[in-house]
Amino acid sequence: QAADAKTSFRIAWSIYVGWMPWGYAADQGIVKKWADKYGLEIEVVQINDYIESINQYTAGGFDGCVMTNMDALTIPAVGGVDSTALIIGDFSNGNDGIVSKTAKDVAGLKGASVNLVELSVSHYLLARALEGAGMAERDLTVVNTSDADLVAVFTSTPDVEHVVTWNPLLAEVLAQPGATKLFDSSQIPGEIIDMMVVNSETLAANPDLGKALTGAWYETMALMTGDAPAAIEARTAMAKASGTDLAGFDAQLASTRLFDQAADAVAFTLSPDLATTMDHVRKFSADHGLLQGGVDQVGIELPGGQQLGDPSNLKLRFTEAYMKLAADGAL
Amino acid sequence: MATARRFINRRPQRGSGLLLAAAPFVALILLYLIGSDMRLSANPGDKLLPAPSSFVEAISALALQADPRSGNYLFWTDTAASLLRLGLGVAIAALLGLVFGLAIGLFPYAGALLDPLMAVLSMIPPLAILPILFILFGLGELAKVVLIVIGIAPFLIRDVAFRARELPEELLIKAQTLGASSWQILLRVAGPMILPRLIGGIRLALGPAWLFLIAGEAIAATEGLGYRIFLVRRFLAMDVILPYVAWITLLAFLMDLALARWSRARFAWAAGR
Amino acid sequence: MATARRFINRRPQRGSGLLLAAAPFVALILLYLIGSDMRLSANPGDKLLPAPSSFVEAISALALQADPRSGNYLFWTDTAASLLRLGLGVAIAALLGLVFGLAIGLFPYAGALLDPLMAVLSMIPPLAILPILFILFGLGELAKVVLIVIGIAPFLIRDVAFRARELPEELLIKAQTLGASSWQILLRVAGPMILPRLIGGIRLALGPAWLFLIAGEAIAATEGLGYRIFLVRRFLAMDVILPYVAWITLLAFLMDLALARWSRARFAWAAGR
Amino acid sequence: MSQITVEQLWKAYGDRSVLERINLEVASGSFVTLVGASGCGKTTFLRLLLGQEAPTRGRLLLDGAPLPAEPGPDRGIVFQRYSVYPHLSVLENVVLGLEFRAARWLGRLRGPARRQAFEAGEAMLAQVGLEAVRDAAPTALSGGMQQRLAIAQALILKPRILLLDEPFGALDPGIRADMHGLIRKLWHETRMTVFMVTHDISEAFALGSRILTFDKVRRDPHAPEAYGATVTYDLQGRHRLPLAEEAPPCAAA
Amino acid sequence: MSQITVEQLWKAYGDRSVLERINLEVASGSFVTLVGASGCGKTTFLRLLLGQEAPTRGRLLLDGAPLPAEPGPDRGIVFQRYSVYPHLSVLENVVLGLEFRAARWLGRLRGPARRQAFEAGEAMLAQVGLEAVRDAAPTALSGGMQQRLAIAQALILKPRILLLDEPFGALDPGIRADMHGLIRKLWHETRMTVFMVTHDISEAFALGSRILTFDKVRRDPHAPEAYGATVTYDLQGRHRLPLAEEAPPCAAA
Ligand SMILES: Nc1ncnc2c1ncn2[C@@H]1O[C@H](COP(=O)(O)OP(=O)(O)OP(=O)(O)O)[C@@H](O)[C@H]1O
Ligand SMILES: Nc1ncnc2c1ncn2[C@@H]1O[C@H](COP(=O)(O)OP(=O)(O)OP(=O)(O)O)[C@@H](O)[C@H]1O
Ligand SMILES: [Mg+2]
Ligand SMILES: [Mg+2]
Repeated sequence: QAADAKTSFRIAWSIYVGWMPWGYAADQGIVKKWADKYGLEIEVVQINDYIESINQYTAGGFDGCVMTNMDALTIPAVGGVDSTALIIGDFSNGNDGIVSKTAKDVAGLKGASVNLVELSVSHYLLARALEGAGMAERDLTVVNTSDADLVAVFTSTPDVEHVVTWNPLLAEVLAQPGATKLFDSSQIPGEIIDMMVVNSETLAANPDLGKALTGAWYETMALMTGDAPAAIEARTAMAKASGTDLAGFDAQLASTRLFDQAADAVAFTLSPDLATTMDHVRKFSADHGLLQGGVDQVGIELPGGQQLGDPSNLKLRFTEAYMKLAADGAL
Repeated sequence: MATARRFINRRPQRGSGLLLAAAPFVALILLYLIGSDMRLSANPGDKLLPAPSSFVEAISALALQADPRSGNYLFWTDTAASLLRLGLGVAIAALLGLVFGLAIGLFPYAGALLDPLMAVLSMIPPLAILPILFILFGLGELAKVVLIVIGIAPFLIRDVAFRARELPEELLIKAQTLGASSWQILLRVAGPMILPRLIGGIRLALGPAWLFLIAGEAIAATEGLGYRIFLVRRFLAMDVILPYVAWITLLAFLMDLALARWSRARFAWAAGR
Repeated sequence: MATARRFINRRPQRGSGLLLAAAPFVALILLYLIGSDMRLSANPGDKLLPAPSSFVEAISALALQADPRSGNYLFWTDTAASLLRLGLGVAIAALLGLVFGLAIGLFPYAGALLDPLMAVLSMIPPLAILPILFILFGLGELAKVVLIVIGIAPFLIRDVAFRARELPEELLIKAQTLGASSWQILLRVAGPMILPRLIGGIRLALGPAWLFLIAGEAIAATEGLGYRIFLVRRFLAMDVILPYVAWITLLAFLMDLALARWSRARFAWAAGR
Repeated sequence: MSQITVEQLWKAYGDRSVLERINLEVASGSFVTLVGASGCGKTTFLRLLLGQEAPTRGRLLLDGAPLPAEPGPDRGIVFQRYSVYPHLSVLENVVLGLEFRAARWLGRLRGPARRQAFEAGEAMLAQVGLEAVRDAAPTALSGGMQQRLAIAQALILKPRILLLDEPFGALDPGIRADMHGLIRKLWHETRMTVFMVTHDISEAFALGSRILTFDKVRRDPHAPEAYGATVTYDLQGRHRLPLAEEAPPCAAA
Repeated sequence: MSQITVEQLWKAYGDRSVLERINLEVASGSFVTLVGASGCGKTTFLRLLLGQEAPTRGRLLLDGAPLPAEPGPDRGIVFQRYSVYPHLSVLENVVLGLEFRAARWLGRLRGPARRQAFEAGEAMLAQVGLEAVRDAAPTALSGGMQQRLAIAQALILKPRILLLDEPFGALDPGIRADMHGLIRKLWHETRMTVFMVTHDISEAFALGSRILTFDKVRRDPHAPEAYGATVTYDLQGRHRLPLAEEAPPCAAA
């Protein structure tokens, strides 16, 4: 395999509350420390545009990339790149939400236009919210809107009344007088998962890459949580880098279930709920043409050998192995 | 005798000229096919350089089958939506170009008032002020049309103004000796004489117009060629993106050709210029 | 006597001309101040039209205080990064324009080979192929420079080719009677004579070049004027966006002016054309 | 009816004097030809008569009243080139002046007024021998035909003064002779005052009832631009002098 | 040394015959002037001599061998306009031919070779009276000076044949006389063969040792383009005929 005997790797990340630790870990030399420990070189690259970072990963430009569980399925896995969710960093617990200027509940969206990034987790969140309210997507109009402009259009354009978005944009949107949150991801806990995904072949050939990344991640987790001055300083730096302040960042963290303990992440990965979630996700993807071969087009492997979809086309794998090493202090 | 002639004096024959013209295209296609084959044999799921058959499939799915969600034939609704926006934007910009350009170029007072403003406006990158546009014009069709107008109108205005100043002074003087008022000169002399140049300006502006259309559609839309490209970019669907790019290129090419033809037929007198 | 003259014949005096030129700018500033005041008095937290003092604060924070994270003065590192990319992209495109444009315009064989290709390439909207570019050229500096090159080189090539064909045939014939080879004609006659036109073409291409720079930086960068605008756009930080837009406009304006001046000084012989 | 008086006329562009101390009385109905070396200010003099430029000093009077300060239908003009509108047909070119006069807002006539104007235009075209090409585009005409059209266009409003700036300079010798016949015929018929600039001395003498030569009389070798030209010879027509040899050129060759 | 033979020369563009059945022997060192109405093919004839166009039928021989099929340093040319390079100084314009000859790759000389070439250039400039403006830009020169420069530029390579296409057509009468003196002097000195097109009959007779008039002898009223022009008169110099009156113009006015 081409992935053999590599010692230098490139990892991409983009700005989001659950991924800011990667930037901090790179800036502080934590990644370098762990890479050195395993005799590797790891370059951590920040990319403005989230989708572009995943596309680059899918095209082979990076060995690993941060993304959500849904995007991991619909972009690299569908694109034939066998990917492994190395670290489950967090799940959105209110970080994604539906906000409206006029409607009071999800049912009030009937017939309206909703602005969101189409085919993203926002779209998924809306679909799940509608399902809960006994509606379907055809009951309203989805307007694809770039995430960079959602805040601007919601706060300033009268014809944009309802948006679905994520933090920190969600906080900006909610700060608008008269804005109501109709639904958020805390009502579907554990379904929008943020993770570090690496190429399965690369990982198989270089397990040390997984160890180094996992080690760096949990060291950063330990550093940034709590009220110690070092933790405050770390979170302040992350806040600044994502364009907000400590209070804003902490507010975002509050609506994120960050697995700062590796053991919690292992438990989450092993729970049977993960299979249910992925089933929801793949059904949504198939409904929206992202899995053109049907729900079963891509095989998903879960810990403990459970599989969803086509077993001969396993492209997305969840594993607790590396997080477990961290939990056991074996790195 | 012809063998030793300078390269600058050597012209290809008709047939070999056509062959030469086709060569780079054939080379590009071959290059693509080889690249695609290489990537696909390494990873059959690869989406970056799909096989030609995938293009056919993807486009026939969009063009010949109704979308189950909306019941539309997406390829055609995308095309219609984009062409409408483009047409409106270009038409409005052309009108502004004609009116303001003529005024600035012909009337020294109008020039003194608006020339520096236009010079500055034409330097503002429209993409940087997108948020302001949305705020002023909303997120609907209007904003997309306005983006095109803002993107190309300053150029057209300045181009027309420049050309109006280039009109042979003799013809303007002569009109005055024929008793024409400023308004009549505008209407019957400068206006008609500038039209072929306006068409030329529009042809130059079509490229940027497409650019702004795509940028506008990338930001907020429910249909359109640019919308589709940026939407399917989410899952790297090059089997849709590449045919769409080819289609846009073809449309742009046909528009350019049509304008050139029409201008030559309608303004035959301006041909030699 | 001057009272009844046609509008077309009336010219503002020097002083009133300056006043006229300033008027639209003053009007725009006033309009902004009023709008800003109205919105701020309704909602003091409004970010859309910040008070002028906010601009000063935001920009002095970026320009005069080092960023604690990187130790850089962001405003200046942004400017330097963008100018470097722009300069590289434009320089490469200009070189391509000169080399390929001259070849196409001067040598019938080169024209037959490349002219149709360029016509088609120039019609492809570069924004539509952004995803392809990033994948081909990565997300580093290269991709951003390439985007600028791809965006403006076809225009420059075609412009130079067109102008090369417009060179007075007599001068090319005369060079041949002076014993010049094709290569010598290129080097000493056509090349130097096309340079001022190339500068003119670059001036026209600067607008699109800024556009592509900003589009490229919006997607993948860690610094740059376009990057900053798109980063803070998420938070509607107009107090940063508007001064950045003004700064970009000023830079573009100065570049245009510098090129015009330089061209006039260096190529005085081409002034009358 | 159209007597021109020039009093102490002086024209300078900035520091550069072009014309100085010109005094003239031109009787109504004269055919004045203007000759002189290149750069001597002949065109400038015509522009002053036209009202396109204002004198720096001195006055220009038409029948005792100051000349209007901008071009108008009382003074027609024909230039060496660019005298006809390429976007209009031959007939439309001729009719243009009538349309400007009658249709203040649209500049375009309709109905019977239009028919009448176009009939007048055809009559005018017949006079200059262009009736056969009335629907052609001017760009399809030869140089001589274009100049005939330009003259017809200028004459349709019956201007009191006709200004011609080297009108035949770009034409072939043979065609030029035809044009001489035509312009003389029209001048005889209309009795307007004609000013015509030419480089061709024999043309000046063949046509002019009065010939004016322009030249500098004062020269400062250290400041060649300090002084302007003035009228050096004022001759009656049909009277020949080898002027070209006598008058040195104004501009350095 | 540079004898030109024209045998049954025939030139057509598509269906349009421009020149037909031209047969000529021109002795080395002749000064041939070509006259004829506009559109009669004079320029076309020069282009054939230059090698810029190929004959449709017939042959052109230089000292018995076929003329090279493209322009080269054996045949110099001066056009009515656009004959000098605006981006080079006056001296650089003259030296250009020497640089092309000696510096195959750079087209630019260095060191002593350069000094030598520039000295030759200055000598050439002195011959045409331009030594005072050697460092000026050609755009700053008057029309007459530009034509002198163009001639100097063409002569520096000592071409065996010099072709002139209405070289003085755009000049003032006074300056034109100067140029006649100059060209006659240079012709006397170099003894090259000169072909000069002119519209001015007196110029043709004043300068030419041989005068050729071009005109159509065959005309088909239904297909005016069917026949081309040929040499209708072949006269020795210093012999005058009122040619302009006799030969009707080829192109309709
Ligand atoms: N607008 C102007 N500003 C400055 N100088 C001018 C202007 N118009 C003309 N001149 C100068 O005035 C002088 C006379 O010019 P004019 O065109 O009247 O000469 P002319 O006798 O018509 O020459 P020609 O025979 O070449 O047409 C010239 O030296 C010219 O450079
Ligand atoms: N490349 C060409 N293709 C077609 N027709 C041409 C071409 N070159 C010249 N002609 C035609 O050949 C005829 C002769 O042209 P040419 O320029 O030789 O005339 P000329 O005698 O030099 O006229 P002038 O005195 O106006 O310069 C003209 O009718 C012209 O239209
Ligand atoms: Mg003049
Ligand atoms: Mg000719």
